[in-house]
Amino acid sequence: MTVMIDKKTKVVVQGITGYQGTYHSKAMRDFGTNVVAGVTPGKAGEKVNDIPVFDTVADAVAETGANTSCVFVPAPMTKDAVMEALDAGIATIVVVTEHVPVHDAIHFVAVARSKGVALVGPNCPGLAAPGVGKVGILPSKIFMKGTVGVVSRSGTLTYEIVNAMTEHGIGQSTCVGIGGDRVPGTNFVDVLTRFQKDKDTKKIVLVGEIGGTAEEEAAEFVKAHVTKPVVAYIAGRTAPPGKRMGHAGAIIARGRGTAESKIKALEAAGVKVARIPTDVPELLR
Amino acid sequence: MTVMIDKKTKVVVQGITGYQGTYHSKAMRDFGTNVVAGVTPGKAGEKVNDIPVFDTVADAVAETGANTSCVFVPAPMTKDAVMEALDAGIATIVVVTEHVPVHDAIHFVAVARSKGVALVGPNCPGLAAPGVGKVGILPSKIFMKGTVGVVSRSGTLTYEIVNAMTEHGIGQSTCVGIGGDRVPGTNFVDVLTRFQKDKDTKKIVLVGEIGGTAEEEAAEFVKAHVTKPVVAYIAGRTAPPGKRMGHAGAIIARGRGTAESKIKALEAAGVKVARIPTDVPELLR
Amino acid sequence: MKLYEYKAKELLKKHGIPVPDGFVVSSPDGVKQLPGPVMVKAQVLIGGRGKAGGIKPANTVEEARKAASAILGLNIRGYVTKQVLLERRLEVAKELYLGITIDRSRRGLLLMASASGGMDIESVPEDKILMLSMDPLIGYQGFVGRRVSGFLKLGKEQGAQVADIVKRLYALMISEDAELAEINPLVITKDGKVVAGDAKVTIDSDALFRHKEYEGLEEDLTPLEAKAKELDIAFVQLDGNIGVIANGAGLTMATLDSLNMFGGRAGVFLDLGGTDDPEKVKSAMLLMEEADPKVILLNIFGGITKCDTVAKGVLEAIEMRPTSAPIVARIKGVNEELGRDMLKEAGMIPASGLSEAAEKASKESLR
Amino acid sequence: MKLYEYKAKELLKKHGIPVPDGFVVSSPDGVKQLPGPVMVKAQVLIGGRGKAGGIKPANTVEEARKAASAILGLNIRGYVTKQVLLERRLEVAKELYLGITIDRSRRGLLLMASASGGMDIESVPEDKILMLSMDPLIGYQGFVGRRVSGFLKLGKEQGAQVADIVKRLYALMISEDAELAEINPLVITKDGKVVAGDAKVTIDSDALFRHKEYEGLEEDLTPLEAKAKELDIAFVQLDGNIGVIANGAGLTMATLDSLNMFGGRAGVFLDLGGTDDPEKVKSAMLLMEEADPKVILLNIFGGITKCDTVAKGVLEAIEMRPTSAPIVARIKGVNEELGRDMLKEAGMIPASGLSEAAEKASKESLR
Repeated sequence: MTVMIDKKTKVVVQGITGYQGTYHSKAMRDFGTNVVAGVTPGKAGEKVNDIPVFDTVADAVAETGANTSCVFVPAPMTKDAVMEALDAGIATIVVVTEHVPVHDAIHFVAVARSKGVALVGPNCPGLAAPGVGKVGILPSKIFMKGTVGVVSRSGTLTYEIVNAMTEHGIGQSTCVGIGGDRVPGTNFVDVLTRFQKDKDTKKIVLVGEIGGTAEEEAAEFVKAHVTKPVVAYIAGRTAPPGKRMGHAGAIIARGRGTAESKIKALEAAGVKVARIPTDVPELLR
Repeated sequence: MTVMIDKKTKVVVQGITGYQGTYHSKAMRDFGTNVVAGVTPGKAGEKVNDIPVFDTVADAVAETGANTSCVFVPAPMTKDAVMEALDAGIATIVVVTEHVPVHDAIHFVAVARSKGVALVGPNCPGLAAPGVGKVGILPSKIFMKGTVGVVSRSGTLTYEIVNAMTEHGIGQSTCVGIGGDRVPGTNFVDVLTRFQKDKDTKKIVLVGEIGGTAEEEAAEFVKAHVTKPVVAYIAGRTAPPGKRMGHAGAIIARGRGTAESKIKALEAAGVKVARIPTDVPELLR
Repeated sequence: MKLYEYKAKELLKKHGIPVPDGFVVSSPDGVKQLPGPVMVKAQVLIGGRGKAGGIKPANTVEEARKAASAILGLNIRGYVTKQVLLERRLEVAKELYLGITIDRSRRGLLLMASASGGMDIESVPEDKILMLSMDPLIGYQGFVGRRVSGFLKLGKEQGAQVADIVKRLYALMISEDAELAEINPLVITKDGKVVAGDAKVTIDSDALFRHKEYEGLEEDLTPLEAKAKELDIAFVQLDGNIGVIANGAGLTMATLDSLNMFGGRAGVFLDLGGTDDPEKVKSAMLLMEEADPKVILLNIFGGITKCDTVAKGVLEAIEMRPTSAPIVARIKGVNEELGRDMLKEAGMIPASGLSEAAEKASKESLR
Repeated sequence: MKLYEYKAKELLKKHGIPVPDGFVVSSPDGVKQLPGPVMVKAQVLIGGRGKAGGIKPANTVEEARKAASAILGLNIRGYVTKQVLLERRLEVAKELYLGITIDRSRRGLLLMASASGGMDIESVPEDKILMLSMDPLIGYQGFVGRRVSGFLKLGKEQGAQVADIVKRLYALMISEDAELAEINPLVITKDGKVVAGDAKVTIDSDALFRHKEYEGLEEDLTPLEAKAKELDIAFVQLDGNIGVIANGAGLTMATLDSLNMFGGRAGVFLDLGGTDDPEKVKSAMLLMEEADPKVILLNIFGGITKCDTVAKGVLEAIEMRPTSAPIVARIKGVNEELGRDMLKEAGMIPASGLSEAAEKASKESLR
C-alpha cells in the first residue's frame, strides 16, 4: 500500500506544454506513473511525449478518466487551474508551482478540504512511491523501494535525506514533499495520519524547519496517535532569527517556532531527532 | 429513531427575543424539545421563558452544549446568523426566516453542505418528531407519534396533510418541512435518504408542488434507492402556468416542472399519488 | 423584479459588457438625434415583441419618430408600451445565447450557452446547449470562460471576448442580486465585436433592501395587483368565478385542486404566505371583495393564531365592505369551534375540512 | 513587502478606517502648515522608533521643522530615516490592539484583538488576547465584529466602530493581498472616536503581479540585497566568515547546521530556491564573490540539470570575477563525477556529501 498514489492513479498534467510540464510528464512516466493526459488551453489535439493534450481538465477527465492532477502552470494562473481540477472532480492534486499568492492558496486549499480532495502544495516537490509512481518533480534516481514513509516541508533537503537513506540501503514506502508555503494543502498531521494507517509503512521520517508551529502540532499528533517509530530532522538549528512580522508573529508564536521548541516537542513525543541530515539513516536502524 | 432530531438535540434559538423566537421557543419546549439557549446580540444575561440569552452562538455553545439552531432573525441578517452557527460548530440548523436573498442562501447552503451540517430551509416550518421534539414552527397539536415519515416543500399544506393523517389515526415518525425556496439546504433526496435508513420510519409521505424539478429528482431517487412505500401529493395540478423567467426557465425545464411531469415520474417510480390532500391517509392504508 | 430591456442593458454596461449605443424615450418628441441606423424597441416585460409589431428599424430621426409613435401605446399581450428604446442597429454575423440563472437542483448558479442563439433557443436540442453548474465555493474562475468559448467553438479573439462577458455577467449576478441574467442574442457583429443584442435581468426582490437604487422602479401592475403587492399577498387572476383566499402557496394550490375535483373554478386567488395573521386575513378579504367573485372561499390553516381572532377580522372586513357573494369559510387551528360559530352566525357557510369547503364552494359557484 | 507607516495608513484610509490627519515629508522645508498639534514620526521599517528618538511631538510649524530635522537622517537600528510622517496628535483614552495575519495552522486568516494595546502587546497574557481563526469559506460576517467588540467589552457606540474597522481590515487583507494588517494601538480618543494610531501592513510579494500600484515602492536594501532580490535569490547577512550558496531554504539551513557541527560559521548565505538552474548558480557565485567571504561553500542538490552544466557555470563565474577564497563545492545529481572532476581541475575542493563538504569548508575557514 502507498499513500495518496497507487496503481489506479491516472495523472493529468496541467501546463504540460511548458518546459517543466514537458520534462516532468516524461520523468513521471519513466518512474512508472500512468500519465494519461495534459492540459493547456488552446492546445487541444496536440501531443507531448505521446500524451494527449486537452483544452480543459473536464475534457481530460471525460476522455481519459484522470483522477490525479499535477499542476505546473505559472503562479498567477494557479488558482484558476486548481479550481478547474476541483470542479472536474479530480481526487488528488499536486501543486508544484511556487510563488502562489497566499490568499489564492487559502481559497483553493479551503475548497479542496471541503470536498475531501487531497491537495499537496503549493510550492512542493510532490510525492513519490518507489515501484508505484510519482506525481511531481522529485528526482527519480534517489529512491529505493522500502518501508519508511518520508514527509517533508523542504524540497532539496528531502532529496538530500532520501538520498542518504537510499545510500544506506533504507528504502521508502512513500515520500510526500508537502512544501514550505505558509498555507499547505497537506500538512504533517495529514500525512502522519495516512502513514500511521498505511500497512506498508513501518517507520516514518519527518523533515521540518524553523518557523510556524507545524512541527509542534506534528509532535502532539505523534504523541497521541502514532505508534510507528518516527525520526525527525529540523533544519535551522543554527539559523539566525528571521525579521519579525509586526507583533502578530510574536503573539501567535509565544516562544514556539524555534528549532529548540520543535526539537523539544518532538523528543517529548518519543521522536528521535537528528542533528544533521546525514544522521537520519543511522537513527532509522 | 428519528431523523435530524433526537433526545440529544439541544436547541439554541437565534433571535429568541423577537416575537416569533419568544413564542416558538416556548412551543418547542412544550413539545418536549430541550431548548437550552437563545441568542440576541446585546442581550446577554437576559432570560426568555427561563432560557438564558447569549450575545453570540459561540458563547451559547460553550455554556450550554447546544448542537442545533433554530433561526428566526430577520432576512437581512439571516446569512450572518447562519454563518455564525456554522462557525460555532452547530450540527443541525433550521432556518425559519422567509424572504432570504437567494444569493445569501446559495452561499450559506454551500458552506453548510461542505461541512456536513444539516441545514433545513430557509423559509421552512422546520422539523417535528412526535414524542421527541420539534425545531421550528410546525403546530404541535396536529402531530401523533407513529411510523410515517413526512417530507414537504410546503408549509401550511404540510399541516393540512399531517392533520388529516392524525385524524385518521396515522402517526408520524418525523415530519420535515424543507421549505419552498429555490435553494433549499435540505431537499427531498436528502430526507428520503434519511427516511430510507431510519428504522422507525415504515412509510413515507412526500408533499410537492409545481415548479422546479425536485419532485422528478425525488422520483428517480425513489426508483433507485427507496424500498419503503411512498405516497405523494403534488399541489398545483390545476394551477395556471406561471409567468416565465426568460428563456432560461424553459431551457432548464424542457417540459419538466409541471404537475403532470411530476406525477408521471412519481408513478413510474411506484409512488401512489393522491389527487387531493385529503386522499393521502387512504393511500397510506 | 423583472427589469425592462433598457434597464437591463444599463446594468450590463455598468459591468463592462458591450451593448449597442442607444437611449430610451416615452414620446416621439424625445428623439432628437440618432447614433446611426437604429432599431426602435418596445419596452415591455413580455416576450414576442417582434411579432406583435413592437420592434421596427429606422434610419432617420423622422423614421424613428414615426416608429416610436407607432409602438408607444401598443398593447403587447396585455402590456401597454410606455417607453421605447432606440438602439444602434447591429450588423449581425452570428447570434449566440448566454444566460445565468439559479440552479435549484445543484443549489448554485447555472450557466447556459449556445451557438444557436436568438428567438428559437427554446427548441434548440439539449446537446447544442452547454449547461454548467457553477460551484458556489469556486465561483467564477478563468476555466469557466474557457469552457464556454471552447463549447461555442469560437476563435481566439471572439473566444476571449465571450469569456470576459461570462465573467462580467457572473459578477453582475452576484453584486446586483440577480436571479436571472440572460443575453439573447449575444451578437457577433460583422466586424468581430461581441455585443448584447437583447437582455433580460431579474432582480431578487428579497434582496431589494440592499439595492436602494431599484426603489421606485416602475412595474406594470393592475390596481389590485399593486395593492396586493403592497400587502405582501400573492395575487393571481384566473378565469373561473370563485375567489380563493388561503395561506401558503402549497395550500392555495391544493385548494384550487380540490375545487377542481368538485367542478368549481377559481377566478382569482390570494395567497397570504405562511401566515394566519388576522390583520392580513382581513386585508385579503377587503381586496377579494373588490375583485367581486361569485363565491368566496376562505381556507386558513392556523399556526399560532386563534381562529376566533381570525374570524373577527373577517367579520370586520364584511362590515366595512359588504358583499353579496356567498362566503365558504374554513379556519383550522386553536378555538376552531368558536371561530366557526362566529362565522355561521354572520351568515357564512362554515366547513371543517378542505374537501368539504371545496365541495360547498363549488356547489355555490355552479348555482 | 512591508509598507511604511504612512503608506499603510493610506491603505487604511482607502478602506474607510479612520486615521489621524497627516502628511509625509522628506525635508523639514516640506512642513508648511499643521493640522493641529502633531507627532513627528520616523518612517522606517523597524520597531522601537520611540526609544530611538524617532518620534517627537510638535505644536507649531517651527517646532515641527525642528523635530523633522532631528529625525530625518536618524539611524534607527541600522535603518536610516528618509521620511517623517507628521500626524495630528490623538487624545488617547484607551489603546486597543487589532491585527489580522495568516493562520498557518488553520490555513486561513487569524484575527487578533486585545483591550491591552500598545507597545507591550507581546507580553500581554494569552487570555487577554482574542484569537479568532477565520474560516475562508465563511469570510467576514457580522458575528465576527460582534465577537471582537464583545471580547473588548466596549459599549454600543465604540463596539460598533470597532466592528466596522474589523470588517474593513478584513476587506483590506483580501483586496490588497496583505499577509499582515495590524493596528497597534487602535486608539479610542477622549471624544469617543476609534482611530488607528499606528499601522503595519505587509503585502504578499507573490501577489504583486496584480498590484501594479506598489511597483517602484522604495525598499531599504543594501546594494547586494537589491541585486539578490532582482535575481530572486534569498540573501542573508550573518556574522561568520563562510559564504554559503545552496538551493532550497531547508537545504541551506541544513548546510549551516552542518557547518556548525564542524565549528564553521556562515557569514552570508544565498538560497537559490528549489532550482539548480546553471545561470542562477553562476549569478549567485558572482554575487558571492562581491560579498568577499573567507571560504565559499557551494552545496547544490540537482534535480533535473546536469552537474557538468552547473560546474561550467561556476567556472565561468570564477573566470569573470576571480576570487582568492577557497571554494568547497558539492554538486549532487546527473553526471556527478564529470562535474566534480571539472571543479577539481579548476582548483576547487570537491566533496561528495553534505557532511564532507561542511567539514572541509569549516576546516578552511578556521585556517
